[in-house]
Parts: sequence; structure tokens; C-alpha cells
Amino acid sequence: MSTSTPAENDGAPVPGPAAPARPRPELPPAGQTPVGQRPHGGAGDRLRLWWDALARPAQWAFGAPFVLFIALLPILNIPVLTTVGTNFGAVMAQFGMYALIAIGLNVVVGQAGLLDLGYVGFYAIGAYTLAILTSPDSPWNVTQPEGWLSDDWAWLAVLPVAVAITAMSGLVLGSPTLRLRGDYLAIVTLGFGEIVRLLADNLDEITGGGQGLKSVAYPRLGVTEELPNGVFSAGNVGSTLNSGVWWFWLSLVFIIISLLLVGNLERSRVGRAWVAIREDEDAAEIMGVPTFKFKLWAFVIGASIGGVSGAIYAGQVQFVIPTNFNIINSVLFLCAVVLGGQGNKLGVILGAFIIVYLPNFFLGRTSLFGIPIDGNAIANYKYLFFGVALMVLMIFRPQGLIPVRQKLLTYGRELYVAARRTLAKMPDGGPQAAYATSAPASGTVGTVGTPGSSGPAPTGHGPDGPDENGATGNDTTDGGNR
Amino acid sequence: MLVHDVLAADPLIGFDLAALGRNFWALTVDGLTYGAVYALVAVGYTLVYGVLRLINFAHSEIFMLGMFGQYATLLALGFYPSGDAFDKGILLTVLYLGIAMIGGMVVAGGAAVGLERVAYRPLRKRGAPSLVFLITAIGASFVIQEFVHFVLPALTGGELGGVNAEQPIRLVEPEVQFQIFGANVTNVTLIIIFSALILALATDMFINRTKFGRGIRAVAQDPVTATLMGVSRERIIMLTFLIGGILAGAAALLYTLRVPNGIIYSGGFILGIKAFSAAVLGGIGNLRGALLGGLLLGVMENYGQVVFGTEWRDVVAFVLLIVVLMFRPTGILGESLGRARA
Amino acid sequence: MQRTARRTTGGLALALAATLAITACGTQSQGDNTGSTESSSETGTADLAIVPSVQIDIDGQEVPVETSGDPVDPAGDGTAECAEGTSIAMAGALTGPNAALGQNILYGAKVAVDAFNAANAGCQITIKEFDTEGDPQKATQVAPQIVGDASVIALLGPAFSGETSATGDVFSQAGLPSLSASATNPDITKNGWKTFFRGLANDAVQGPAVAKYMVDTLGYEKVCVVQDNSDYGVGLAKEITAGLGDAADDSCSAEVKVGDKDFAAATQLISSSDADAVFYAGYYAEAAPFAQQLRDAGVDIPFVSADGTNDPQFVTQAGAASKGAILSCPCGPAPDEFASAYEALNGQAPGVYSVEGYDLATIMLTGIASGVTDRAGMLDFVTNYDGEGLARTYKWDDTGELSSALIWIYEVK
Amino acid sequence: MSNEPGGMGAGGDVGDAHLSLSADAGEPMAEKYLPGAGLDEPVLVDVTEVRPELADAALVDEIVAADREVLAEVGEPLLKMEDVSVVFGGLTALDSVTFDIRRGEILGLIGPNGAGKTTAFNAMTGVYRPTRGQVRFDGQVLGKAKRNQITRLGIARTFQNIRLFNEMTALENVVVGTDARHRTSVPGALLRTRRHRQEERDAIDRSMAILEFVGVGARATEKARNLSYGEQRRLEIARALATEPKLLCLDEPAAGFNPAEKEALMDLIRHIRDDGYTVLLIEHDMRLVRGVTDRIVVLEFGKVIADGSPEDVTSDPKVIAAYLGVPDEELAEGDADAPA
Repeated sequence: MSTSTPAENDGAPVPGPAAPARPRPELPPAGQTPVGQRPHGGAGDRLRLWWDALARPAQWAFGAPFVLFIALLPILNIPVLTTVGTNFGAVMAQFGMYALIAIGLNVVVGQAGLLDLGYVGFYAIGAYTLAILTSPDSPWNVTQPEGWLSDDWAWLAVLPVAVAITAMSGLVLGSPTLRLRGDYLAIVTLGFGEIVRLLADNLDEITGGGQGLKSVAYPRLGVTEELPNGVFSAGNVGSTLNSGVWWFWLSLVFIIISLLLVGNLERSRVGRAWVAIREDEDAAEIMGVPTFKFKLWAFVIGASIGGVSGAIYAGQVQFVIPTNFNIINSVLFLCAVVLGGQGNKLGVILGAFIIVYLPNFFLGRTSLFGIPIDGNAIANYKYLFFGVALMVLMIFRPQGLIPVRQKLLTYGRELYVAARRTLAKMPDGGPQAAYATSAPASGTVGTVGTPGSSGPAPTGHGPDGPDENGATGNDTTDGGNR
Repeated sequence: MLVHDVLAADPLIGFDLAALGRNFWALTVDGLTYGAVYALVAVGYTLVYGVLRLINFAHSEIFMLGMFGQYATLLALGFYPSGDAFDKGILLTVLYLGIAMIGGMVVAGGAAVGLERVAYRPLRKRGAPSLVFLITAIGASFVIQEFVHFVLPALTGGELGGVNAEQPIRLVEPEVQFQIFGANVTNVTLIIIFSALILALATDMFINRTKFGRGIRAVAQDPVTATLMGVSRERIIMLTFLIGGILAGAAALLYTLRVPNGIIYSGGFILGIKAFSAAVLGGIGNLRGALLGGLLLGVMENYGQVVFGTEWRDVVAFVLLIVVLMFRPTGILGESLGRARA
Repeated sequence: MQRTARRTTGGLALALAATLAITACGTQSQGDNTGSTESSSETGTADLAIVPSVQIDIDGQEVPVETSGDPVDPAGDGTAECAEGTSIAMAGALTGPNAALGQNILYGAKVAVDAFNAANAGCQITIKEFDTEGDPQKATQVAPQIVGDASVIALLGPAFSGETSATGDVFSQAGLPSLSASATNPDITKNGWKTFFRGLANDAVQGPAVAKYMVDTLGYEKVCVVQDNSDYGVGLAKEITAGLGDAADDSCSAEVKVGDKDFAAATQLISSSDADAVFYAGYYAEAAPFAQQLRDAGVDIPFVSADGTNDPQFVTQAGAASKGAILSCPCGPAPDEFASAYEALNGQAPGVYSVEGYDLATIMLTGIASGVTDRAGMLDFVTNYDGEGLARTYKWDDTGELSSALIWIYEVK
Repeated sequence: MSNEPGGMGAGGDVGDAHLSLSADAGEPMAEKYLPGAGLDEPVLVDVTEVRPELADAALVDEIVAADREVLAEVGEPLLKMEDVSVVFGGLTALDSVTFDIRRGEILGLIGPNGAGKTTAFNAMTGVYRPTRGQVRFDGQVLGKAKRNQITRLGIARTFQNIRLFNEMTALENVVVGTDARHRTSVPGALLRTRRHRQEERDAIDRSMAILEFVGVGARATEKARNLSYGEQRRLEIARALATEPKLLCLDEPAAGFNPAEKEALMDLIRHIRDDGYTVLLIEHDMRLVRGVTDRIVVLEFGKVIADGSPEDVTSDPKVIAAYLGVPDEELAEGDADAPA
């Protein structure tokens, strides 16, 4: 029981000098790189500080042209980028849906740290709500012939219902299971995803079971003579502006809305509560964070964003079948979040792009930069490449491509500006020297802490030794030397 | 109005207790047979979780490799795959069964140790958080599946692997031995349940009585202190994966006795998830819990299928898991191998 | 340390041998009667094959097998001229779980195209493959590429009913004739598409025909209908159950999942019911283990299934358990020279829907040979086509259904 | 496995039967794994640039001052331990402990290792529910309140092993403390209601003031894990102050400090007390305790053996015996009432 307490030997009543704390003879946790050797990202830091100091509207100003470029991508038809085997617009539409899911899942996994392996369940509930309410096959169809809802606005009218039902299912799944921690939660959510798929499979009177539900509603916009059902109908295939592109733009709109909303949440008490729960749930609870309530909110918000994406999917394909709401997709969504960088809204969108675009890039492509390749065979190996990519990435770049750079304060910007200014006028000796000399505030010792403690504080809760004030009545091990 | 007549028209979810009553014992015997396979695979999950706090998603693929391992051994022994059962007399059959099981164990055990060295050791060296381990495990599961799906047929000239399941080699033709309460008990059932029991006992003794077993329990409870006490953590982890692999290999042979045409690249995935649910059901990290969880899940699945309808099998399994975890978060027998960690 | 590791695993192996010894003496008591299952390894399933037995019409009555005229030869008279690069497209699942069915259709079509290209030097036709993985969303991504490719003047596919429903509008608005070799969901042709032609009888024909055949000709009173959850299985089971009427014993009817290998409960339900036969609506990957587990459980009532199981793989995987199984199929028996040409080209025996793939490709090729150069031309060629194929006579009514739909009954002997 | 303590009433976490303060968070996240690793130049910000008024220390004190209305006036007992016993299975960790903490004072709670200091601390902060007796705080009995409700009642605490939110910056850590008093939830944040914006502004102002108050203002935009050990200790105190407590409990805040830093910490604790807070200090180091506390309670084997001013407590023979053990000759005469 190697826990050391400062006064190893009980000080005599007459207070002798307290023995300086022997740093715990703990083994350095594997892989802990001492501070010194960490890469000193000069440029990276300055860039990051510059981005943080930007006001949010300014950040969106930088973002807008980039979003416009992404939106026009399917039309620009860039030679190498455009997929050969599959329609580029439709692939980008699928990317839009996966990006929405990644944002929703990021709230649950990236920010609140709740491992959810059954996220495809919410995607399925969103799709099926829309299909059940608008497909002529389903008994509860509310659109024109039987019901009262006119076909043109059916999709838009049912969307909020789909989001509401998915949010409720997030509540139903969350409330009993959120008391569980870590791996237990993962398995229970995996079970939930499977249960939703099997319900869709077995309740065939309502969900059409294995035969699925067809001609699901879609927005009837831009109706012209040669496009009797509007631009969003699957029939609109001819021109470059086919239905895939329109659905891609629609999903972009929803992506921007959800980025704004999640951004608002991130910069508020809710976002801070989530990150606190992710970092250390017990400490968060003691600091007054109602952890259960916010974990439930994370599930509900994640679920509703997944519901929106499900509704868009059902609208685009206009046919819903249970087969592709399976575990493999749940895992792919998780990989998109982890690949992109957990906790980073923009990073997970990049992750979603890689997951959707890469296999389609190879499909049907016979030569790449002149090298003849058999695109279909490579696409065939899709899961093999994903598996290898995951394993390699987790070893060398586990925090994902764009690591999290969270801003949790609504009005924290001036501080970053001030920080940037102090950094700018820092003498070449680097901040450390300047800091040591100037003792800015009164009463602070400010000097480097106790020996051997700079850098990552030996935060005491080392690998596994129970420590002094642990509960479970282990006062007996308090001093460890009784 | 609309909703009412849809639900009343034809009961979406049947509820037929009489059918359960009629077939109770037969379902129990069948349930125990599959439960035994779940149990042996669940032990692999429980050991690895107890020692490393890691859901070894790829363990289901280790089981699948075990199936191919025992199949390759039989091919090597000169068996020609045909739909019919081989009848070479009892002693020879048992000998071949033994050799095939050992072949399965060697392949599965080797694959498990290889998996640990390639996928998990580098992560442990870098002190990765548990989510990273999980993602690697999922990646490894994909890699092994697609290896058997595409690469293995290329390597073995189409002999092994590929899209279709292997043509079965049947060593034992199921013959009804005796009946308990009217349920037929075949020799295949006997072999599976007895072998599983013996293996479970052997593993239990190994964990609780031998030096290595103590090492595993020590590393499970407190890796740092165990290392200080001279227990080599890396070797113990390797041993844990080895035992998990061996049991999965044995389970693979027993499973193919019952389902000879189940040897396909995707044959292990769903079974693995069920086996892990069984391990969690019994109490993750608890050896006896895994065995109890496996048998219980096997039997409950069968009952659920008859009562609610055969399409509800997996739903019954997952609902059972969620209900147990809500009221007993550490599983039926509670965690024991490692610390109590909710 | 090393030695102990070896000794312990050795110990484990010993314990294992003991297990087997114990169970061996368990089986000892009945040692004498295992002798009964003769069959050394060689004879095995070599002699078991799916043999056509009789042809039935829609109300299950046997129809004399009239020797239909000789099937159209894709090679034609070798004088075909066509524009460079004219091609036909094939869309279906070439990867993913149902890859085998998509490949059967593609390889069948390749046999026809090879014969055509060999004979007609002046016109080389290529098959462009579009993989949909059997996933409707992937189909919506692939459809625009097919329609967008001007060189494609006919489409063999989409293979599954799900994909067809998802992309039907696309092809009908583009006027691209699409001949499906395997989509059997009856209400696909109710969407008013002018460009969809079903190359085989749909479930609404096969279902009642087989059901009546079972009840009237084979005289079963109680049949257990077991279905899987694929759109093919669900559709077919509905038709069969309707056709059987009260002969369908719902106490032992069950639904299993694609990918299942363990059918213990379903087998138990059937063995405890007094049904005369089991009808399985689904694909061979599940039918084989199901049949084998039925026989293992001592259930030896006849095993009836349909075109999804009518594949040599069913016999190889189910082995002895497939003996005596009755398999229906809208497809006619594949003549031997087609089977040998198929095996020579693709290295495997023809499977389910291979013959349809060949027949439909032949129709497209004869269309091209007769001077059709664009989609509209091909569309009206196919609409008015009336000719013999290997499987059946191909003549479509205005909704795209085959007019003369006869069902073949096969038996595994 | 040590048995789980019985009455873990507070906090309904079924699975978390004990407040695993010593939560063995498994392998600590290696440096490289923490998202955003790589920014390691200490980025300093002069808080007074952003909020010029914070340069004036008196104003800082005034902002940080406790303004929570308290039922008990100064000197009256704020927290009463009424005959509290806590029993874990066979082990009686606390044996009918009775003492109180008067408002406006710094109370030291000392005792040799294993005397039950930590159990008392957990019982006071509602982490354990006493097996017998009750804890009365500011007139209310701490019944089955959840841990986060107890923080809102007005008890804030630090941890012996620093448990900061490493991925958040120092300022964000303190703002999480202020969130305990906020009521904005998801709807408020989504629509950015007036209350939400108001709370956010107050949070930043108050947090910067508190950071200045404890002397970590310069590192406001620095990630908690990049701060030095001393600074992290101070940040934890700042985070506790941010929840506007009535009673601030410090659990061995000076662990690992050198004498100079201990001196500075004593100034800070006095400074907090003068700012209107009641402070409970658990500490081993007698020199520190004598120097700063107004009153000391000594525990041994779960029983209170002394309660009084630092001078007479440190000269009390029982306390010396508890700490040093009884010299042999007295033991021979058998007169020392060595504890059973």
C-alpha cells in the first residue's frame, strides 16, 4: 500500500517541520511523455489562439465561403474528386446525413463521454416515423388519399413529429440506463439499437416488416412539366441538379442549424456540465452539476438530431427497409466521430466525409492518376480497409484528426484576446521566464510549484492505489502504515 | 379506430404459454446445448474484461477462426467434406474429435494471443483510454472477418473461406440416447454439455488454484501492486487471451457438432455479442457468472421464441440483459475477478 | 515459468481427452446401431442432385411438359452490326451478404454475351456491372450513373424487390428498359412503369400454384410455413399461406432471420405438431441448416421450398438431410450444355436465377442484333418480344408480367 | 474486497455504492491521448487588462465575499454533528461524534492516521448518511439530499487528490463552480434567453475575480492539466468558492507544499475567512493547524478526544498520547487511560 501521506511519521504534538511530501513511488503510467518532450507547436498554438480570439460571427464569416464551396462541389464536377461508380450528388447526400448523425453522436460520445453503440436506433426511428405516417402501405398513413395531410407538405409537417418521437425514445432509453457506467452502457445501447431494428422487422402489419414501406413522402418543390414530382423526387435524375444534390443541400441546411444549436449548448452551462461529466463524473456531481439530468439531455439532443437525419434518409430513398439499420452502421457512425476527433463538431463532420466518400471514391474507377486499378475490387475490401485504418489510427492518432478545441464560455472571448496580446508582446525568453519574474497578483506565490511537480501534476489519483481520503471506511489505510 | 383494428386484427406479438408448457423440457435441453457454447465463449470475454477492463469485440472472430481451425484439421486428417456423417466406429470418432478440438484450440488460442500483441499491446504501451481500446477491438473484428472472407480463399486456393459456408464434415450423427421428461437427449447434446462442463471445471480450477490463476486475479484487482509483487503483467495478459482463445476453439468444435454448416466468415459476430451479453448477465469479470449467464441465456432464448414467436429471439435476449442490468448492475453473481466497478 | 505454462495447457488437454472418453462410453451403449448409417465418405452427396420432376400451372395441376421450341441462340446469325461501345448494364448485389445471388445473374448473362461477341465480330457488347450491395440507398446512388451512361441501352436488374421499388421511377422516367431476373414481389408491377419487365413468375403465381400442388396433388392436410425476414421470404410466405388456406397450420409457423444458424425452437415446434410437411420461404443459406437440424431432431416429414433454395449449394450444405426435398421454381431446368458453358466461363455451377440472367441477356442481344441502337428501340423490341428461352417462353403483358407463367417442381434425388 | 459502507443514501447511484473519491480512474489518460495535447507553452493573460477593476484587491474581496444569507449569526454553530456514528460492517469508523462548527471561524479537524477524519468529513458533506445521529447544517438536517443538492445548500469541498476537469481551462473550471447556482438549462441555452446571457456574464466576472483572489488569475486560459501543482491546489479552492458556499471544507490543502507555500496558503485561508466564509480544515501538519485555526477538534479511533483553542488542545495529554503514544513508565503504572 504505497500511498504516501505527507506526514508519514506522525508529527510530534509540537509541530516538527512537516517532511516534504515524498512524491508517490508510483510507477509512471505507461506512455506518459514528460512535458519537456512534448512538441512545441509554435505556429499551431498561434493559429489556435487566433481562431479562439475570433468572435463567433467572425468565425462564421470565415466558414461561409467554405460551406458554399462544399455546397457547389457536386455541380463543379471536379475531375478526380467526382465519384465514377456512384452518382456524386447522391454520395454527398449520404455524406450530409452521416455528418448530421456524427454531430448528434458527438454530443453523446464526444462531449458527455457516454459510449453509445446503438445510435442507429434513433436514425431508424426517425426514418420509420416518417415512413409509417406517409407511406400508402402503412395502416397509419395520414397523407392525402386516406388522411388529411396534403402530399406537398407531408414531409415538412411530419419532420417535427419524427424529431419529437425520436427525442422521446432517447428519454425512454436514457432514463433507466444512464445510471450505468461505461462498458455496461455500451452494451445496453447496442441492445437498444438491435431491438429497434428487430421491432421494425417483426411488427410487419405496421412497418411492412422485411418488405419495407415504399413511396415515402418528400418535399414536392420545383414541380415542372418534365419533373412532375418536383426536384426532390427520386425520379429527378437527368440533369446535374438531380435529387441527390437537392437532398445534399437540404441536409447542409440542417447541418448548419444543428451546428448553431449545439454551439449554443456548448458555450453554456449545459456544455460545461457535459464536459465535466466526461472528465470526472464524481467531482462534477460534488461541484453541483445534476449529472443525471444533463446525461439525459445529452441523450435526448443526440437522439433528435439522429431523428432528423433518419427523416432525411427516408425522404431521399423514399423506401425504408430494416436491413440497413444494423450494428455495422452503428459502429461506422462511432468510427466517424472517433476518426474525426471526439468532442470537435467540425472534426466529426470530416470523419463522416471519410467514412462515406472513401469507398465510393474507388467504386467503378478503373484508373487513378494513370495507374490502372480495379475500383470495384478495392471497394469490395471496404470493411478490411476500415478495420485496418481504425487499428492504425488508434495507435498513432487516437485523439482523431482534428482534436477537440472546446470553447465553453459565451463571453470568454476577451480573455483569449488578452492572452493573444500578452503572447504577442512576450520577450523572446518565452512566457515561462516572464511569468516567473512578474508576480502579477498579490498574495500569490506564483513560483513554480513544489519540486518535480511542474507539468502534469501528479494528480495523486495514480493508476490504481486507493488514496487517503477514499471512502469505504478505509481510514484504516489512511496512513498506510498502521 | 385505425390503431385499434390494426392491433386487434392479428396479434403482432403472440403470447402462447401452452406451447411453452408442451415443449418445456425439449426446449430446456436444446437451450442448455447452445447455452454451453455461449458460456465457453463468454468466459473468454469475462477473463479479458476482468483483467483489462476491455470489451474484446474481436473475441467473436476468434471463435469463428476456431471453427475454421477445426475444419482445416479435419481436412488435413483426410476427411472429405460431404453432407453425410462419417461412421468410423466410436473410438476413431472420439480420437478425431479430440484432434479436431485441439486443432481448433491451437488456431483460436494463437489468434487470440496474436490479436493481443498486434492490436492491444501497442495501445497499452501508450496508456490509451478505454474507448480507444474498444474502437481497435471493433477494427480488429472487421479485419479478421474480411480476411477470412477474401484473403483466406486466395491463400488456400478456394478451399477455406469465401462467400459461402463450408461444406460440412459430420463426425457424429445425432442419435437419441435417452429421454428425460419426454425430451430426447442425443449423443451430440451429451458431448457438448459434458465437454463444456469439464472445460469449465478445468478453467475454474486453473484460475482459483494454480499459480497462474492467482496471477490473473492479482492483475485483475490491482495491476500496479501485482507488478510490484513480481507478477509479470504482460505474460498474465497473454495467458488470459490464450485461455479465452482455447475455450473459444473448443466451443467452436462443439458448436459445429450441432450446426455443421455454420462455418462462414460472418458466423461468429452475432453469437459473440450474445456471449458477451451472457457474460454481463452473469456478472462481468466473474468466471462462474459467465457460465451461468451463458446457460441462462441459451434457455431463455428458447423459451422466449416459443412464447412470443421465433422472430423475437434476439429481442428476448437483449431485453433480458437490459432488465437484469437495471436491477442488478453488476450482473447476477456480481463482479468478482476485478474490483467492483459499476 | 515457461514449463509450467506448457504443463498447465497440457493438463487442460488431458482433461479434454478425458471428457471425450467419458462421452464415448456414453455413446458406447448404442455402438451397435450406428453401423446402420452406411455411406462411406465417397458416395456422400455426389449422387444427390436437384432433378426436375413435373411442370404445374397456376392452380397446381400438372401440365404435360410440351417440348417448347428450341430456345433462341444468343449468337444469332453472326451478321449483327452495332455502334462501338454499345453496352448493357447489370445492377444487383455483387458484394455484401447476398452477393452470391447477384453473381449468379451476372455470370449467366456473361455466358450469353460471350457467345454473342464470339459470333458477331462486327458488334462487341460489354456488360457494365453496378454493385448495389442489395441496399436500396446504394441503389439510388447507382441508378443515376446507369441512366447517365448513354452507351447503356438496356438494364438487367435491379435484382431485389427492395432496390426495384427504390429506383423504379428513375428507370421508367429515363425510358431505360429494365428486365429483372429475380425481383418477385407482386406489387412492383402495379406502379404503372412501362419499362419494367419481370423475367420470371412472381410470387402471386408461384405461391398459389405450389400451395395447391401441395394440397391437391401431394395431399398434405397440415403444412407448417416457416419464413425468413427478407422481402422475398415475407412475400412468398404470404402467398403460400393464402394459397394453403386452412391447411396452413399456424401453431408451427415460424419466422427466422437471414443469417440465423440455430433453429432449435422452430424445429421443436414442428416436431411437436402433427404437420404433414414443412414449407420454407427463404434462401438456401438458412434452408440448409434448417433442413439438417429438422432431420437431426427426427422430423422426417417432407421439406418443401421455392426458388430461393433451388441452388446446388443447398444440396452440398444440407447433405443427406436434403434427400427427398421438393423445390419449386419458375425457372426451367438448365440444360446441360448451358451448365457446362457456365462452369467453363465462371468456374462454378449455375445457381439460382443464372438461367434467367442468360435468357434476359439473350433477349437484349437479339434486340441489338435486329438493329436496335437506342433505349426506345430496345423498349418496344422487348415489349413485343415473344420467344423461347431456356427457362420459359418470354412474352410480357402491358404491366411487365410474363403472360405464360408455369412453375417447375424439382426434387432432390 | 472491503465491504461497501451501509447507508450510502446520498446520491442514488446504485452502482456507485461508495463515493469513490479515490475513484481509481484506471490508467490516467496519457498525455498524448488528451484531446488538444500539444499546446504546452504557458499562455498567460493579464486579467486586469480585461477587467481593469480587478487590479484593486479590495474590490476583488468584495466580489468574492460570501453574500449567502445564513440563519446563524457569527459565532453561532453553522454545522452541528449530533451524536453521529458511522459503521461499515464491523468497523465503527465514527463513534457518537458531537461537535459543531461556528460561523466565521476556521475549525481544524486533526487526528492521527485512521482516526476517522475523512469519514467525519464525508458524513458532514453528505457523502455518507450516518448510521446513527444526524448532521444539522444551517438549521436543516442533511437527510437524503443528493450530492449536488448538498452543494447548493452551501457546503463546498476540495479533494485531497486534486480532481480538476483537466480538459477545461482554469477559468472554465471555476465557471463550472458558479454553474451550481445557475438555473439555465437546455431550453435557456438554446434560445439564449436573457437569464442565460446574464448568468454567463456574471459567471465570467465572478470567476475572474475569484481567480485573482486565489492568485491564479494569470493562468486563466490555461488548461487545468498544464498548471503547476500549487496552482492546481489553489484552482480547486477557487472552484469550491465559486459555488458560493456557506461552509468551505478543505481536505489537506497543503499536502505536498513546501514551507513557503504553506505560509502563503495560510494567508489565503485567513483571507477567505475574513471575506465572510466559515472554513473547515482537515490537516496533519500541526504547525499549519496551530497557525491558522481558531478552534481544533481532535479525533482518535472515531471518538472526539479534545475540542478547544489550539493552545490548550496541543498541550492536552490525551492528544499527545494519541499522537506520540504513551511513554513506557506511565504505561507501567497503568494510569494512562490508553484507549481500549
